[in-house]
Amino acid sequence: MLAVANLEVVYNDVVLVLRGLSLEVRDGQIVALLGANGAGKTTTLRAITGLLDFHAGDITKGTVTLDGERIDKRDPSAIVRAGIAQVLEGRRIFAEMTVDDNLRTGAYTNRSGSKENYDRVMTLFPVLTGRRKDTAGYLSGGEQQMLAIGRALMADPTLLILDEPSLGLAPMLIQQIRDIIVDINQQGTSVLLIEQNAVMALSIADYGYIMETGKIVMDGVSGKLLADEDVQEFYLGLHGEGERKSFRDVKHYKRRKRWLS
Amino acid sequence: MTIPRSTLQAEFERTVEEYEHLLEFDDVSLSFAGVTALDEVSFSVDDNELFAMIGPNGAGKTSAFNCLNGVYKPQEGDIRWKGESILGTRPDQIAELGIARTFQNIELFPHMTVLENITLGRHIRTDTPWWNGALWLGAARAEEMANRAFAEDLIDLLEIEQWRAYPVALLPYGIQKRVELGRALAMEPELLLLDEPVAGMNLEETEDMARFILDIREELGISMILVDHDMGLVMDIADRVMVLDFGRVIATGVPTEVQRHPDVIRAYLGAELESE
Amino acid sequence: MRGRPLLYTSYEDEQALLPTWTKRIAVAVLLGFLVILIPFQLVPGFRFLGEGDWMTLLGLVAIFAIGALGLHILTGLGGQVSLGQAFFMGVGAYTAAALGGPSGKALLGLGLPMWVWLPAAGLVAAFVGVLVAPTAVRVRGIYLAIVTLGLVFVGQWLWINWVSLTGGSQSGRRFPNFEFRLWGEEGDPIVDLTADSVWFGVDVSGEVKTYLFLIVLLIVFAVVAKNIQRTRSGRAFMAIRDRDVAAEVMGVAEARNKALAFAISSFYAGVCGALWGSFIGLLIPESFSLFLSIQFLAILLIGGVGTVTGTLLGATFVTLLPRLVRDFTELLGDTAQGDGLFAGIADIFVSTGLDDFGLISTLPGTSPGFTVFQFNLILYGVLLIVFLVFEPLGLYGIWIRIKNYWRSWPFSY
Amino acid sequence: MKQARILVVLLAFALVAAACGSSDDTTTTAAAAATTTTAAASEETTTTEPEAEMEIATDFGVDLENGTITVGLLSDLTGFFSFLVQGVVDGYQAYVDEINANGGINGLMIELEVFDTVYQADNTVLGFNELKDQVVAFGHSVGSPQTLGIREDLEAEGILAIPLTWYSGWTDPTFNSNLIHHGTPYCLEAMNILDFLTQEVGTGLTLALATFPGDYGLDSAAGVDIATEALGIEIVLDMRGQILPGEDMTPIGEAIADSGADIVYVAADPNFTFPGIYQSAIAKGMEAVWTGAYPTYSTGYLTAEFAEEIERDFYGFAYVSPWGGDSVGVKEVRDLMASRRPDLPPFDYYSEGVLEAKILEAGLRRAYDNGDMTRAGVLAAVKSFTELDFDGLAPPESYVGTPNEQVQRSGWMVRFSAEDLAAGGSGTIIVAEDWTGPTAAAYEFNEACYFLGS
Repeated sequence: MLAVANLEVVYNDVVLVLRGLSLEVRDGQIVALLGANGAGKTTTLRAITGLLDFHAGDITKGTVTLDGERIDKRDPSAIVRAGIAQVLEGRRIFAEMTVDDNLRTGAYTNRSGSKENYDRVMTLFPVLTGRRKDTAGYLSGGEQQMLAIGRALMADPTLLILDEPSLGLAPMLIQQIRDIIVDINQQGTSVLLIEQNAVMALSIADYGYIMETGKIVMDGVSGKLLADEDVQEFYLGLHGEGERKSFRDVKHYKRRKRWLS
Repeated sequence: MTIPRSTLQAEFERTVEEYEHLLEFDDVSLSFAGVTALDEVSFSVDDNELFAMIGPNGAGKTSAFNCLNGVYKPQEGDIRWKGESILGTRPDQIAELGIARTFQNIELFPHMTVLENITLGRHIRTDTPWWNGALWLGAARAEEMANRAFAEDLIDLLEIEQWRAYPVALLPYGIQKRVELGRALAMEPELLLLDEPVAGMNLEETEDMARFILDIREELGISMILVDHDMGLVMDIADRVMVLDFGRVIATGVPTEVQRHPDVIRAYLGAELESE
Repeated sequence: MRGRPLLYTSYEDEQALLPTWTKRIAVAVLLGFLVILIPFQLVPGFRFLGEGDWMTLLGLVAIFAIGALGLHILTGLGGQVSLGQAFFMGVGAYTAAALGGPSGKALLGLGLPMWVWLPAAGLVAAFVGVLVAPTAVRVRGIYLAIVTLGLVFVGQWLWINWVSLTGGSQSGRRFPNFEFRLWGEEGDPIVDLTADSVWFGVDVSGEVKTYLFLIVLLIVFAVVAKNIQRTRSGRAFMAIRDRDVAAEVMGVAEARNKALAFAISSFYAGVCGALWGSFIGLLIPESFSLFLSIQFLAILLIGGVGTVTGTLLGATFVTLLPRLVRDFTELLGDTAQGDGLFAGIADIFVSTGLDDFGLISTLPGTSPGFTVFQFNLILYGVLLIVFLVFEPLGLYGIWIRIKNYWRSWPFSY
Repeated sequence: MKQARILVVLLAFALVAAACGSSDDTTTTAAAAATTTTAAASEETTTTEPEAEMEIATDFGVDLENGTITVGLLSDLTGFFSFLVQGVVDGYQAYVDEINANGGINGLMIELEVFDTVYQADNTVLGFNELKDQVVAFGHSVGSPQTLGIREDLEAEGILAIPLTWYSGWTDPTFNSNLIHHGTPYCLEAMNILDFLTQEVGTGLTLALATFPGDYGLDSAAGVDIATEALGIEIVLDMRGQILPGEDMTPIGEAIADSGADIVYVAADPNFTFPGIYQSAIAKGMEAVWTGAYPTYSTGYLTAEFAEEIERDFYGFAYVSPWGGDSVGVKEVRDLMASRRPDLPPFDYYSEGVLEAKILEAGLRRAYDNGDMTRAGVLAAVKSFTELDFDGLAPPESYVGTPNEQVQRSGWMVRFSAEDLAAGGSGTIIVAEDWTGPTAAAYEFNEACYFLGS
């Protein structure tokens, strides 16, 4: 459904961030996009959702298509109407508004089905039911993340993009968020998951992309990535026989990644 | 006053004084408008110890840091630094005692360059008056050069040479985290508070950060309090771990003990990590 | 060739004010223009710059630049938005008048020499700044702007009512002249900066002497501002500006440094006020109005917040704008009167006669359209908005863009 | 910083709005329709060809080759007194055009360089510096502090300036080495007015006083002090120096009404401050004689909502003959404006511009005759007049002798009339021509009535 082809993005007419990036999300899939900070993951997201303008970025080459239609020239609200909803990094909920009001803003582009969507969100996140009238800023980090996802779901998207949903969350909450992503996917929404936590992401993704310095350096079904020696070493922290190596044993000089050669 | 250029190790040498613990939290309670953030929290940190604080979001870890920094003043209890109470001391004075910190959501000075940010860390270790700098007199000049040398050593240590002259707002997240560490180290602290130093980092970056933390401890002998959700990192490198939940201490001990503590598993770690 | 700017052999070289030869030469050339070529009318095609009225205008630029540098330290570096510049200028100006002015029939005036009243103007203003600072430290952002706005009104009230100091509303008083005396001696001063004379066989007019004096002062004040910016205190100011809590945790005492920024800034403003009074000769209390403060904020915003270069650019631009508009209007007027390709275009902008409609009137009152002054105000407001919306870094930002463009030329990125 | 930016944007909008708004104010006093007096070419000025053999010394502003004399005007076209200064400049320009059309000053054409000072001291200095090397004299300089700001520079450069203000200091030799006075100063004006009212209304009067700060208001107040003492008028309310432009005028008007005075003496400006004071006083039912310094009142009031009241209450004094006068001099002004500027309505202030132009013209002609058209020559020529006659446009002027000999004492007592306005006049009618009261006549004038900061 979503296809990004040969995308090139320049900031401020000077800084080239994406250098011919291509990726694809198929119907019903969870796709993970992994990569170091600064690799261009967030820029990719902005290019897809039309937010580049706010950051003085321009698409200089390539296309973004949703179900075969070009969306890279559309403005953000049109893209949301086309069925792509996103959860920004750092959650960005409206801290001064109540939980309910936050959710209502999410339904802005899709008022017709808002009742069903609201019920769906409440079923997915029972914890929010009890806090509907509370001011969002007072929710805990995990609850805020759930609210942010819930708000995106209010638009009833066909594709949900999540930017680092596990950031700064306790281990138990990460597990919860992961389960919810799987639930959402099973209800028929495709998911593009941008994550640092490769273990979590690859454990639920159907397909994965690994990104470095503005390009995809490796991609494949999750199983293939999980089995790759480099991915294991650089993204999963495994070595040898699938043992996690201790951080105490990290070496100063590491082996060069094979995909760079 | 001039600071001779020398290795970082020499800079960090200090006299040994008589005290039981480097830092002590003694029954500290803090609440905001009736909401309890810390409830009778007690712990201590010793010289050259790497102490970790973990717990669910909102358990009070950052509040404990803020009390320690003097940003918040606890309603009850006492905080002692080298045996002496530091309650009611201003944040900048506490910094001068030798307590440095990094922040959960990076608090670098966004419009200043990497060099300027790190050099700012030298603020408490320098004292030429402002007019000396304004007129660019010898003392100020010597101080600037010493600061620069010191900052460059840290830049070397943290491997951020190529970013030196960039305003930090333009840098990738992982690099910003390193700059923040550098800025704290420039203060020549005796105790370093690390608030989620690897949040939002991938494994590779986490490994780098782990290495820096271990190096700093090994080479500079700085005590540290680490807060993070990355259990792999915390359990691997901490000497002792304290677990907070709703502002209360539910367990303190060496990592292996804490990891198996049923309350900790229930409140924080969840089932999965237990089985691993 | 730009040389290789990143190859230095010592930190001292790199930390220098002008780290590259390109910059050194550029600044030397600029100084040569400012100090020799312009005042002595040696620039072909731009000889007019050395004439009396342009010397006056450029002198005014220097004075306003000093005041703007003060605001740069407080607002640009310290992040404390102040509308109080007019008030501190008033403090400085009237200190100068009281110390340096002749005692009139009912006016305070001690007749002290300039080396007393000029520094004193700065010091008294700085002292008042320190008195005000504790209040200012408690509030920030728009609230500080409002508190300092209050200062302007307090100042206006004080200046209007303290007639023995200020000469009173709509009357004003004369300020001491630019002249060097040792102490109270009668007769001609040692150096009179306002009278024509011959220096080393070269005719130097009073305007040129005043201008040179002001330029030298400006250079000193600019270098000091730059030094403050690049050393310990400047970093502390910027740190508080960017993130105050983090700065405190790093050991920067917020109250102390904010007060220091206030004091230094007020010193600059005080000197600026004293120079302005002396330069104009007579000022009325109404001169130190809110409009003056806004003008200084505009200088910062148009020039580019946070840089000394931007502040200087802004001061030049804002001070010269009215004159440029007038000259340009006259040029358009002449063009419209003549015939040729541009006459028609020029005629749209200016009105030259009774029934000729245009944007600006070349015969104020006779032909329709805005007067040059009105047009200036409009242009000023429009420029502020344009800069804030499209180029928050101001003129400095434009300069950086041009530089970066040529740096990577011919590649686009 | 962000909030500050928003603040500044708002302020900037305010500036723009203020600038746009003020452009409309300048015409508020222009009333009624243009007169239809037929243009009659003035035949008073005699045309003499420049004598080739005569040596004329020049330095700045006089170009014998191109036949031009450049004169600077430091005017207020956008500021506080712009409405009247605009009229002055119009009259000035019209008269200069007339001179030029009749052969100029012995063939030399006068060119006016008008600089808009916006009634600000610093702008006046900039204007002075910009124009000083282009002009032979300053044909006028608006505002007392503004003019004092350039006084020392005028002296240093040896240039003449005619101050467009009626401060008593201009007659005082401590102020006037390069300046000349014209018209009755504010303090003598006050004496004249109170003399006249004592005759007209009676004795045992009470007076309320409210003025601007500065020379205008305080010089007037000084004259009121002298006159009230001499005439036994009791000052029941003294608000001298308390009218501050931009502030709310209601309290002043109400205080005046509460004082119950018989005479209200005001020195303010007609557009921004006086209407507020007057309206709030009559709103409290006050009935009194309202009078005061010359540019406090405007014939524009005759079309305002308080037209009837002002017509009933107002007595004023004019230094120059108002539009409707009978003298040869003012008829000439009416003819001049009809022929040169038929687009403009009748207005009292053209006379002032013509008067200034006539003083300048006389000085230029004498300087030419002396063969010295340098700046110093023009200054010396003007300063040598012992009796300069204006055919009744204004009383004769003298620039030689003691202050008491030089000072101007007489003028026109005036009232407003809607009838006159409707009949094509300026709305000002003359009740006493060339009038000097006993107090004013007896006043020994040795120095300024009020000292402006120096």
